[in-house]
Amino acid sequence: MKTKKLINDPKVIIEEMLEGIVAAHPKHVRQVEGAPRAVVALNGPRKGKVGLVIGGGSGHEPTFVGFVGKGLADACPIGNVFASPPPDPIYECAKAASGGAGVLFMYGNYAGDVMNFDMAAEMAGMDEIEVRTVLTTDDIASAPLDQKEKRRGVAGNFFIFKIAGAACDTMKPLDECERLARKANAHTYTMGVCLSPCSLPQTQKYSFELGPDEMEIGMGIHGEPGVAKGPIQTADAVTDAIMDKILGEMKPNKGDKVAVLVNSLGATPLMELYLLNRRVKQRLDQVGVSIHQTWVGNYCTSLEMAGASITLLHLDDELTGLLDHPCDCAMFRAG
Amino acid sequence: MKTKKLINDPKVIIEEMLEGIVAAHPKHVRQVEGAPRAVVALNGPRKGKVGLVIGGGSGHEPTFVGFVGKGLADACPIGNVFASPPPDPIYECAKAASGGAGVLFMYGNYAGDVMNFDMAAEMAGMDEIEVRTVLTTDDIASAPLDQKEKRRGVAGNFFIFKIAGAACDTMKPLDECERLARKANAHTYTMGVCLSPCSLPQTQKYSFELGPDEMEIGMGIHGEPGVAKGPIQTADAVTDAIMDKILGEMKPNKGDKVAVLVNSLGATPLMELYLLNRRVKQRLDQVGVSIHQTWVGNYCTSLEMAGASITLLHLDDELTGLLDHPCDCAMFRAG
Amino acid sequence: MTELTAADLRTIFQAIGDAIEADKSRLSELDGVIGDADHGVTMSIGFTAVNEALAKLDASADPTTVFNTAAKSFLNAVGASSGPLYGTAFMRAGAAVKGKPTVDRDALADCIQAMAKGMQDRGKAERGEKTMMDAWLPAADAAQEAKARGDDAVACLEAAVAAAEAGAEATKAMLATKGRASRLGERAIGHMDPGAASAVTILKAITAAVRGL
Amino acid sequence: MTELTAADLRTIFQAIGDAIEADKSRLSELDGVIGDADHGVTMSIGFTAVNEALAKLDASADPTTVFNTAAKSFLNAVGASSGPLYGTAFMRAGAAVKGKPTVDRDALADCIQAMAKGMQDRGKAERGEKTMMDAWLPAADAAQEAKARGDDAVACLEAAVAAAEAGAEATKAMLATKGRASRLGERAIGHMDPGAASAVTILKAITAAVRGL
Ligand SMILES: Nc1ncnc2c1ncn2[C@@H]1O[C@H](COP(=O)(O)OP(=O)(O)O)[C@@H](O)[C@H]1O
Ligand SMILES: Nc1ncnc2c1ncn2[C@@H]1O[C@H](COP(=O)(O)OP(=O)(O)O)[C@@H](O)[C@H]1O
Ligand SMILES: [Mg+2]
Ligand SMILES: [Mg+2]
Ligand SMILES: [Mg+2]
Ligand SMILES: [Mg+2]
Repeated sequence: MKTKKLINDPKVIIEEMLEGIVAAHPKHVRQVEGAPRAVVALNGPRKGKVGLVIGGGSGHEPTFVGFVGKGLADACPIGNVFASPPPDPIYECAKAASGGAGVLFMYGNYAGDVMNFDMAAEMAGMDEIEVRTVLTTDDIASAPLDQKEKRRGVAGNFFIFKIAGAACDTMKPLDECERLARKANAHTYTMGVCLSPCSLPQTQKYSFELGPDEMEIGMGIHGEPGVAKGPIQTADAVTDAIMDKILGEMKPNKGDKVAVLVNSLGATPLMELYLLNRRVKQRLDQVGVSIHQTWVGNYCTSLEMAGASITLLHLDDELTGLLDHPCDCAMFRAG
Repeated sequence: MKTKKLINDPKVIIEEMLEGIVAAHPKHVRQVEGAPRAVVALNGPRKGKVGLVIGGGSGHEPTFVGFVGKGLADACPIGNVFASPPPDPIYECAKAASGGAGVLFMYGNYAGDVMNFDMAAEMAGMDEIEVRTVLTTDDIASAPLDQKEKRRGVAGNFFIFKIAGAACDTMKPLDECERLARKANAHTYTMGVCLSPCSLPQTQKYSFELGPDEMEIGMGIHGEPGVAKGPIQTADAVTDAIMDKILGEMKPNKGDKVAVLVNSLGATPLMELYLLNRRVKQRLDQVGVSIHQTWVGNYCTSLEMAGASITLLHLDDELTGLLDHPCDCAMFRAG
Repeated sequence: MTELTAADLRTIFQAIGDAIEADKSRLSELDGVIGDADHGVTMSIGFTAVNEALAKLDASADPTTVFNTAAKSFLNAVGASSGPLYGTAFMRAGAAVKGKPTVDRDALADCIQAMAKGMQDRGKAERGEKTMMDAWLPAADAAQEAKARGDDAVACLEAAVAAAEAGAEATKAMLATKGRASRLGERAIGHMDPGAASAVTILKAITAAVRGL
Repeated sequence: MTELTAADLRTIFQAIGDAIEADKSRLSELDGVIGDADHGVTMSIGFTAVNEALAKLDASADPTTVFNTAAKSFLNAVGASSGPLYGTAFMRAGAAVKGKPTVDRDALADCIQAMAKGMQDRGKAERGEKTMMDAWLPAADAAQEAKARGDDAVACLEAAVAAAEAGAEATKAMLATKGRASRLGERAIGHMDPGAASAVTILKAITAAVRGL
């Protein structure tokens, strides 16, 4: 049985999606002439500003391309579904984002992305564009704490990119932008669960199997298996399991502040997300942690996967200021 | 087989959802003391302003409650899943929204909503609050043109409420607000398709059946059957079918302007919505109609239903000004 | 049974609640075919609220108070289409027995008629529009006819049930012109209206309860 | 076959493309179990692009140009993990036959070794990490050994295929430490690495094509 999708020829799905994106957001983004897979902010890049290039595979919309715009990312190379973009569009993005003050590459920590972005960084280096790379590794379910550098980047990207984008937009030098991006990543904790699988436009088959009463805990955002399969639990139990793990690592003090992201992996509706958020708030109240701001919705998806993730950003004054910095992107606005 | 949901006890799902909403958006909304099913904008209602009350069943989030905030709706009574709210919370909303200049009730044209809102309007009338009612009827698939008043209100609510909210926020008198709300409704055209059904938290069973290769054309946003079942078509063919119908009724002139909403019914991801939007733009280009602004995403959902709708708002200068008026709501911002 | 006390009315509401609970999947499924699949859920929420409210009611409450309490609690728990319809129905039943300490045979038939009339005033549906009126209106008429014939309370109710059943059955053949199904055109044909189906369930539950008193 | 011309190389790439096309569902399914279910899709996109680019190439293009064209078109069509790995592999194969008008038996074995070496330089994976290296490294060694033994081209390739098959089979028992599957721990055990599986498909296609020349 084929999964149901509103698509045309899957061979050109990314090109068609980009056409639709530019048609919808012509005041925010454009495609680089001759390099349609490189999407650039109309009001982003400028002289003396560190350029921020974020990117990765398609299928996670609004991540990554939706976060291109003034105050957040300057450019975004577009990969195939769940596949890192190749070096060429990344390199085009580096050039488009460069304002002479260096360029920051930020993306989730996946083998394919690392190889392609590194090749592009080498190409940019030959043009005398100084590139620094910060990998996002917020998925605390994807490797133990002592192997933090092996973790995947997932929905927490949203906070980490937002902070880095604000650092760049406020004209901080490259060293400082890199430091803040790394700090944001170190302060961001995500974990998710999956209830039912997604399918690729090219296969129209479910990417993996889950039993009728099963959920997958610690699911990756590409359908990679998580930590374990188990029976479906209540919203509260799921939230508790995630919050236990996050708070256990974050170790907040009473009076600390966080930002919260309750994210749908695609098919899980807002009603369920708000149930999770209710319990997140209760748990934070219990430990005396206050919430600076909360986002709830589809921020980092896996096509039509059902499930959700919870992200906490452990704030201090520096990060709070940057989080509050306004941005105006194709699919997201703040401040 | 039970459908999979991240929920607790379905008996209290609305109460828990509201707790999660207020926890997430404490700067935008609050619940009326003693009437938790009445949600009010913190910065909305004020003296001399016509109050806007929108509402309906739950399960369509961000419609309705997400559109409560400065510049849009002042208050929103919350119904059970797919069920009109009862008169009491509607009446509480009318009181909370009232600034002495009258109150506008706006909601989708469904038998249940009409009965409950009418009962509440009578109650408000006894308090000397003048209530006017404007039903939304944008679903052009739900009745023929000559029975326009029988049509359902669906995703086009978003545009209609937005215009009405701007009219109220700019302190227009009740007559004028009502006129503009009716005009917005008359200028709004929606049609949708459904690929797979939703399920209620209380039943956890699919609400209706669709064959493995079937889609439902003209689907209602509560799982009500549409115009016809048929084999799944490509994104372009679906868009063409919808655009043919919309343009056939709207009859735009060359040079006219529209606003576009490409809406997911829940599970359909942004990638697919942007494919639809691509074709919408092509079709509008062909007839020389320009796009003032486009929204793409989850605006009026049916829990986890897969499918999408397309809405066009036929603009003139008056409507454009109101559409551009800023608003800052729990789940939506503009301007 | 000779006369129904307020306590008997509570027993009857409990019996309705139990019957709806047992029938709710079927009712939601019927609604799924031509509506939004929640009718069983809604009726269950409604009668659960009714019985919770009645349980809190003072033992001395009279029949009118029982009906009014049922009306308010049903309406406020439910909303939807059913809320105003049954809310109004129970309110009118309460008015029909106003001042009476018990409900006798005649009053019972009049209650049913008042309910049907209240629903019709509220929803403005005529017979033949494929709604719960297609069960309630014939049921009310049948109860009145039985009353005029001199039948006892149970026989009046049995007549009402039979008429409601026939009415509900007849909705299968109808096009809908009120409610959600009204946009379906020909596609509604062949399917029973869920509101008419639940009307039968309610009337049957009342009959069985009265028979057992 | 004595020496492979540039035209022969194109035939071989076509054969690889056909084989991947036939195998792509299985490859995506293997990737679904321990990765993101796109490996077949990705390889298919890659070789389709390669063969489209080669079709546009001047008839006089030499083997290095064929390999370089394949490298660039694969990489740019694909990205992902496979893009840089196979892109680098083909680039190194091109370098290995630089200046040669044809590819002889020795050069063929050296090409395979250069490819494996290029992949390893790019991906930094060692044997035993449950990646395509577990097929390509043994295959390259086996081809070299066969060459040293004096085997002909087809026999060299057959040795490479046998080694790759054994290597791919061995990935089932491995924990993954590189790539998406590296976060799976014990759960990856029992499943073949999709990249190792596609390596076997590619080597088999090359062998069959060369045999048929
Ligand atoms: N105007 C009306 N008059 C009488 N009954 C109606 C009317 N509109 C709808 N109904 C009844 O309501 C039933 C549906 O009730 P329910 O599912 O609880 O509400 P909703 O339609 O709001 O989901 C229909 O089957 C029909 O019998
Ligand atoms: N560092 C690496 N070195 C060699 N091969 C690798 C490496 N990382 C991943 N792979 C291979 O890539 C395969 C997956 O490729 P593919 O599915 O096309 O890319 P992606 O992982 O980006 O989805 C894995 O099965 C593995 O064999
Ligand atoms: Mg991939
Ligand atoms: Mg309903
Ligand atoms: Mg219903
Ligand atoms: Mg893969």
